[in-house]
Amino acid sequence: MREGMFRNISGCAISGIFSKSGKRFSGKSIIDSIAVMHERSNGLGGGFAAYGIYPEYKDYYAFHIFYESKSAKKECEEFIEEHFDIINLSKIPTRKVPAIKDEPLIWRYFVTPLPTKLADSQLDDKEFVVKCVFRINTRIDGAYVFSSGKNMGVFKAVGFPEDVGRFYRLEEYEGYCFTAHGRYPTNTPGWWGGAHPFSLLDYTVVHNGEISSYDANRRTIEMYGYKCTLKTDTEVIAYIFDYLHRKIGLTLKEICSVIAAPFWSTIESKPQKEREELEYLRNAFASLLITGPFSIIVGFEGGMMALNDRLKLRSMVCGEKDDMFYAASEEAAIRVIQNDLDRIWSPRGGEGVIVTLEGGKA
Amino acid sequence: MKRVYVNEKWCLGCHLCEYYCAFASTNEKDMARALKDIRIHPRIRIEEKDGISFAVSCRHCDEPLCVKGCITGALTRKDGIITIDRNRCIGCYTCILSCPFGAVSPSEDGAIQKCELCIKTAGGTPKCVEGCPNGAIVFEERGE
Amino acid sequence: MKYVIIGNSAAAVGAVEAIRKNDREGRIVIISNESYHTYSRPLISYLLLGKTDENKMKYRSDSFYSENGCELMLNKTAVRIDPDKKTVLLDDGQNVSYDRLLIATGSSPFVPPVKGLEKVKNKFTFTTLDDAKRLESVLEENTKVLIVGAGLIGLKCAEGISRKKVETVCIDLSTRVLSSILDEEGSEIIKRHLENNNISFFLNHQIIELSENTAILDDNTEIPFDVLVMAVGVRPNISLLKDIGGKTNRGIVIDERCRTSIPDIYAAGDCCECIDVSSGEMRVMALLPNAYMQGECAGMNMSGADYVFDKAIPMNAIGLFGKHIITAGTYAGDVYYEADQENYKKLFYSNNKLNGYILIGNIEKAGIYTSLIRERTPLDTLDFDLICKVPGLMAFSKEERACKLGGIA
Amino acid sequence: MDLRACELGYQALNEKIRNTDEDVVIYDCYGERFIGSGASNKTITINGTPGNALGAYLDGATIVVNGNAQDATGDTMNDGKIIINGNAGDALGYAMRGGKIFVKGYAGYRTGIHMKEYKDKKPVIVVGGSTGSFLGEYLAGGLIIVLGLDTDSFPTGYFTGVGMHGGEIFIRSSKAPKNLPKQVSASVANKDDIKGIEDILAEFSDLFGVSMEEILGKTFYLLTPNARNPYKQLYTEN
Amino acid sequence: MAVEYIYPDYEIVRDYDRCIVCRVCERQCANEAHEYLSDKNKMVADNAKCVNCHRCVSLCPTRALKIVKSDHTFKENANWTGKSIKEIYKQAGSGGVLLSSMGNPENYPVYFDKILLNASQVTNPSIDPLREPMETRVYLGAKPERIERDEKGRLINNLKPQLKLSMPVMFSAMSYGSISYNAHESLARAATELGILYNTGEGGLHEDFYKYGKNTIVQVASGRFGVHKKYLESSAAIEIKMGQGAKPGIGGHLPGTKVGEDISKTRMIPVGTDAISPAPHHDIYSIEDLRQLVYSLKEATGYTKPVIVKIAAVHNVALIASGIARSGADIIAIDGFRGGTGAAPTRIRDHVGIPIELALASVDQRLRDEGIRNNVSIVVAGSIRSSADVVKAVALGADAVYIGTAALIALGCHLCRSCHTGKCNWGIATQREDLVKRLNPNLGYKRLVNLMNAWKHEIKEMMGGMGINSIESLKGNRLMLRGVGLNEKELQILGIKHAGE
Repeated sequence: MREGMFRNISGCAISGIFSKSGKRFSGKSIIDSIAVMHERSNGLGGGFAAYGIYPEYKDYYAFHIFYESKSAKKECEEFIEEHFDIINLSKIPTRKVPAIKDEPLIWRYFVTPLPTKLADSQLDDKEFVVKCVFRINTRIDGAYVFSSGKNMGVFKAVGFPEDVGRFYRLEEYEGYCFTAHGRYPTNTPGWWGGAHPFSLLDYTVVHNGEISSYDANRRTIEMYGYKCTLKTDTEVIAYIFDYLHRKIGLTLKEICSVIAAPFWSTIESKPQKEREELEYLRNAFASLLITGPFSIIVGFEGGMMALNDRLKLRSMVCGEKDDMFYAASEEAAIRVIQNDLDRIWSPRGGEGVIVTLEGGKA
Repeated sequence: MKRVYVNEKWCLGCHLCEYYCAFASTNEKDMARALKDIRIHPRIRIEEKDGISFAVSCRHCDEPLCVKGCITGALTRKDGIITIDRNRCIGCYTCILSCPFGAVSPSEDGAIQKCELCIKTAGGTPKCVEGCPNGAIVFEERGE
Repeated sequence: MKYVIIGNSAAAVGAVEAIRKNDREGRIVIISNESYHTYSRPLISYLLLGKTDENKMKYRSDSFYSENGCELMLNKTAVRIDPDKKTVLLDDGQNVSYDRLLIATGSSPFVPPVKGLEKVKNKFTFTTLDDAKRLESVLEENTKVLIVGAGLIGLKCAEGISRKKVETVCIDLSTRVLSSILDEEGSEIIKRHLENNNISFFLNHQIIELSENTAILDDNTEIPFDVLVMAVGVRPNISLLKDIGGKTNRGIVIDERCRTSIPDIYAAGDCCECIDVSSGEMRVMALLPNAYMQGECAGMNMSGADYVFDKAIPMNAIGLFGKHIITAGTYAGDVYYEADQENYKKLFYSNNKLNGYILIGNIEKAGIYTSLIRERTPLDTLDFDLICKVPGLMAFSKEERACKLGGIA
Repeated sequence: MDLRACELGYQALNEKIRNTDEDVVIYDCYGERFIGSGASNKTITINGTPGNALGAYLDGATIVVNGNAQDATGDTMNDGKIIINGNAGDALGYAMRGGKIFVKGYAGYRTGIHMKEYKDKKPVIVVGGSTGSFLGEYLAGGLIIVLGLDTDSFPTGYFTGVGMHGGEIFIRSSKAPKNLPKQVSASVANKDDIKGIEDILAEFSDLFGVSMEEILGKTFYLLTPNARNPYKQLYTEN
Repeated sequence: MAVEYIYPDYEIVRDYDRCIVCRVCERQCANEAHEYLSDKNKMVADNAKCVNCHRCVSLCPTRALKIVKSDHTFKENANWTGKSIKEIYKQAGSGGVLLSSMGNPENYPVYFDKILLNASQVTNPSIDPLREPMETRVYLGAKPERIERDEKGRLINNLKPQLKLSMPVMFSAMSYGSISYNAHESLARAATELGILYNTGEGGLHEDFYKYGKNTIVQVASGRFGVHKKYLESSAAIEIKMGQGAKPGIGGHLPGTKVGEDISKTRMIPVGTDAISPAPHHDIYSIEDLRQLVYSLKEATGYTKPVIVKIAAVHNVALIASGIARSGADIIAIDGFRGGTGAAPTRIRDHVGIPIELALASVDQRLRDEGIRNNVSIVVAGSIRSSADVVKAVALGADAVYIGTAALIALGCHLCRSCHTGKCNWGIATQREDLVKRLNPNLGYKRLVNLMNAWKHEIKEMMGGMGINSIESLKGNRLMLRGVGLNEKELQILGIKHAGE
């Protein structure tokens, strides 16, 4: 059995670093940070999301794809060529690390939709990309797109996260935001695609915890064209973000009020305007409420958000130093890269901490 | 002061209150044993006619004519409850003459009997109230 | 405040209990010409019958006087009131001062002057405990007892002494027994019942002469006897008030607040007369319930409250050899009648009001009739046909029942 | 207030009608539904073809249609008047409880189905022309008059009065009704019967300019149910 | 006298050692099964009159009575059961359509009983419902497909009218007429106290109950009884009844004998006339006609109330539901074939329709497949017997459930299935004044409130066990369900895995 054939549940460690000024820094810090939380992983998955790492290709979608076989690669590339203009393609550089085994073929493509195909589809380009990613992931056996945003990339594998970081030579990348995940799946043989972050377009989610509302959320989000191929909580959360943010147009703060909606009793204690808004959001998107323990760090173009479930059943610490923002499962994971913090705090359950590039979007 | 109140709207005329009342004044634990082959003399009595029924028992009046008229001092009112000292009652029936509700009746042994809110037996909620299947008899505090 | 009560029976007790509702501090002095703790006079026949004893006859508990802070002066007779000085002179020369005075002197047996009465050794009246004790002491099996008077006192006496297996003869000037409370048919039922219980009657007769052991009637019948009981009737003890010019009639005249015509002097009980609401006439109603309620009314007003008792009616509950009679009110107006072997019922009504009733045998729920009289309930507000047949709350309107049973005002 | 139906669409149109106390005249009506739904105290005049469920739950208002009405006119109407200077579609006056409906021409299937009366409320439908089948189906009360002014044959379709257990149906025809259900009996209306509906007929006559002589120029058959509880014998307790 | 073919089903067993001849049984039996023999000072019973409603048993103060099934039997025959034989006798004797009450008693699979619930262990904490917040509030109604913002960018409330429930349970449609005034009052008061809703059924609304309007669903059925503007306005929602689980495809019939003064008023028909609800709405012969009725009701009430469309669970229920979801209805109520509190022809009751679990699963999935699940809320009914059934129904995809029979049982119904006789000894399914008063709504509503509070607590405990603290997260969460003893096809329709998977 493989990831996606059954529902996978796991415990985890997460970490994220964000430079509000947009100053780019090396991926080494995030490896150091996640490595501190070694105990929270079991070597069955680790991964990173890095934003701002492809400035020279920032207008192109960067597809990171695992192939299990050459034939899969061939079939997939045919599909990509049919729908996209490929500006650049290459193997993703890795280095041999003894702990990382059985690696698939890992390729990277910088693409832009073929104008004719895009026009025919009557979709906007993002939706077009999403549709194509789902096509590949559901229809082409042995091919799996695990990153599809612009000027960002996901790097993940089966292994401890620090090994995964070294494997992908992450210290050689520079970006304004990194997130990381160390995985502790309870019962899976582990599959590369199953590691976090989970992403769609530029939305990435690293997630610690297990959600009880999984099937309620899954069956709802699938109604809107998402295919939950991996049967992981994280995948569902990523799709919910994409749906509510990109498709419905809710702000991130509003999204927090949907997925980690306050309790009705809390809502009723708010001033009228706020109460009405919260009531509306909770009622209108009732089936996207996420319950059960979770802490997540969501990365997206120009921003990052850290969020706990509404009961705060998982740990989460945030820190700030000058223009830098940090979030992690444990304080130590922040201290190890920046001991001298201006501020450190634990956000309340259900209150998303959102940081964005100064003057940037999101 | 908790009292027994009766609402004829809910009285079914089932007469269970009478049986529970009669049972309460016996020392038996089992009603079948207590009341088998016995003609009961309950202190609460159903009046019924043409589909209307209701139970009548002592109202424990604030100005009790039965107590005031009692020639022996056997009837007394204490803490709002009118009780009968059967030892002193000689069965003259002046109380029956006096009670405007017809809630006092002769007993088998010649003394009179009346509802004493079960304070001499089980105490607590009177048994007629507990035995009423439809909430037609209640034991509660009401504004005077 | 100092309260003085002359008398120690139901009216006195009613007054004490009422005074203490309003005044826990004031002195209460009770003057009694008997030597007993307050006791219930009607019980003397039951004492003879063995249904009660001297201890159980106490009208109130032993602690009654101490609990209510009463100073009890036994074996003292009040002989004169000085309404100006507000004092009461006792037979021992003592003067007792009062702020408020209650006359509750009750009544005394009336003994008519009969030729030869002085020759009779064993002669008794029957209203006090001492009367009963003395009478009992002379009775033996087969003692011949002649009771003069077939009213309540005489007949209760006859019942009381029956335990001693005496031979009882009862004579009365009237043609009927219990003539003051029963009609002809009712009297006849009771007379037959008493005769079945070995009481002989000479009605419509009077004694013209007595010797020590024989009475000669107006038709010259000679009736031998061992013991003579004079139970012709009672007279209200009104002299204390009458002597000082207070308004009296057959009894002391009181208003609905039990005031006499003299300030600060109240009267209650058998010594009084007041309005009978069933007839609207002034009347002496020597009945224990009335005595208590008048005493209570007097006590309330003496201790500062404004309290009215205007619901006095004649009424009687009496049992004779297992047969019960309950009567009330005035026997005037139209009649509802019902009778069978055991039971007899008559209701008297006029002008939309129930005036009176007689029940013999089945007396259940009689109080419902009594209340119709007392409250002067308009009969068209209830199902009169039904209530005649079956006394009950069923005859009242639903609303009326709701307030009676549901405590809904 | 004048309204152009086709410009507004039915929701906006009906909202305007709901929110005014004035009488309303509607022009260019092309199938806008629910006109006058639940309305009381106003007159709504419609020029064109109103859509289905015209005057549903009508509660006292008057609706005049200059043209034909479609289906389900006067559904569950409680009070008021609907005057149709043309034809009406199917299920006219379904479950109607009060008020009057006058149709100058033809009325469709199931006219007056399940009409019922209650206390002072007695619904009336007068159809000038003929009707489709199932006239007065389940009729539980009220009055239906079919004048058949447009035909010499019997002016209703098949299955007239099936399930009828109350009310009256008058059918003006020179031919006697046939194949009525068991529980419905038909008789030639006598003078008193006609007198009872004279006012209604006069109102029809005034509204549509048909003379009383013409209306009364043919026999009326009166259909009534002979039992109010026709199905009592149908069941066996189990 | 004709031959009596049928031996009574039940026997009244009296323990004469315990019978004190209080005659309560005699006074309380509307079927007059008990009789007092004054010459013998003894109670006797006529078994043939007993419907096994337990009124006498429940009120007997000395527990001297019990009702047992008669062991009198026909020759054993697995094919021709006693029941079949007796029914033939009845019909041969009367020529009548067999009429029964109270839901399908036959032995069809109850899928709720073959579905098990999940609980969290270690990886995901179960939640303690006693101390931690646990939310059961539900809003019923269509959810918006998109958001709207005002010129300042603030969200505009573009929700259609919603029903707010404190828990996902409502009292289902039972008309005044089929049940008593006191039963209705009990339901209305309980719904009000609980913050849920009750449903008038097609019996109109008694003016005494207008005050409970915020918690009232009024029904519009084919007979349109009692439907008028004030009725529609005195409600929180309007339900169009297309069908009901007890008798799919069959109309209703309240015999004239039950149409007394009060019922006549609420149904708005003369006293004593039959109230016949035809099987179909005669203005609805297709889905677009339904849309017409939905919108005519919305028009009549100014778009202020959600419209519910209630259908019986039948073979192509998913397709029908999809149509309803596109008809403008805000809520779909689906009534399974085990449901029903009223009278229904026996054959229809026992043989028409499908189980609600399968209907729900397929409707929910179908609406999701079509992407229109959020256009409507789904309420299911048809023998919801416990809080576990509620939780399973919600996990299968229901927004809420309707309970009818369970509510009546709470009020004292003993499921004797004799409602159609009008002699309900418990004062529920009767209009006889002396029987109606046996249900004191002051007690009745409290029993309903108790039942619902108990269920609510159990629902919270089950949710807590699953690590879910809000009912939204349970809805459609089929991973919380596992089947036992179900075949592949059943699992597939239910959309659940087998236990152990």
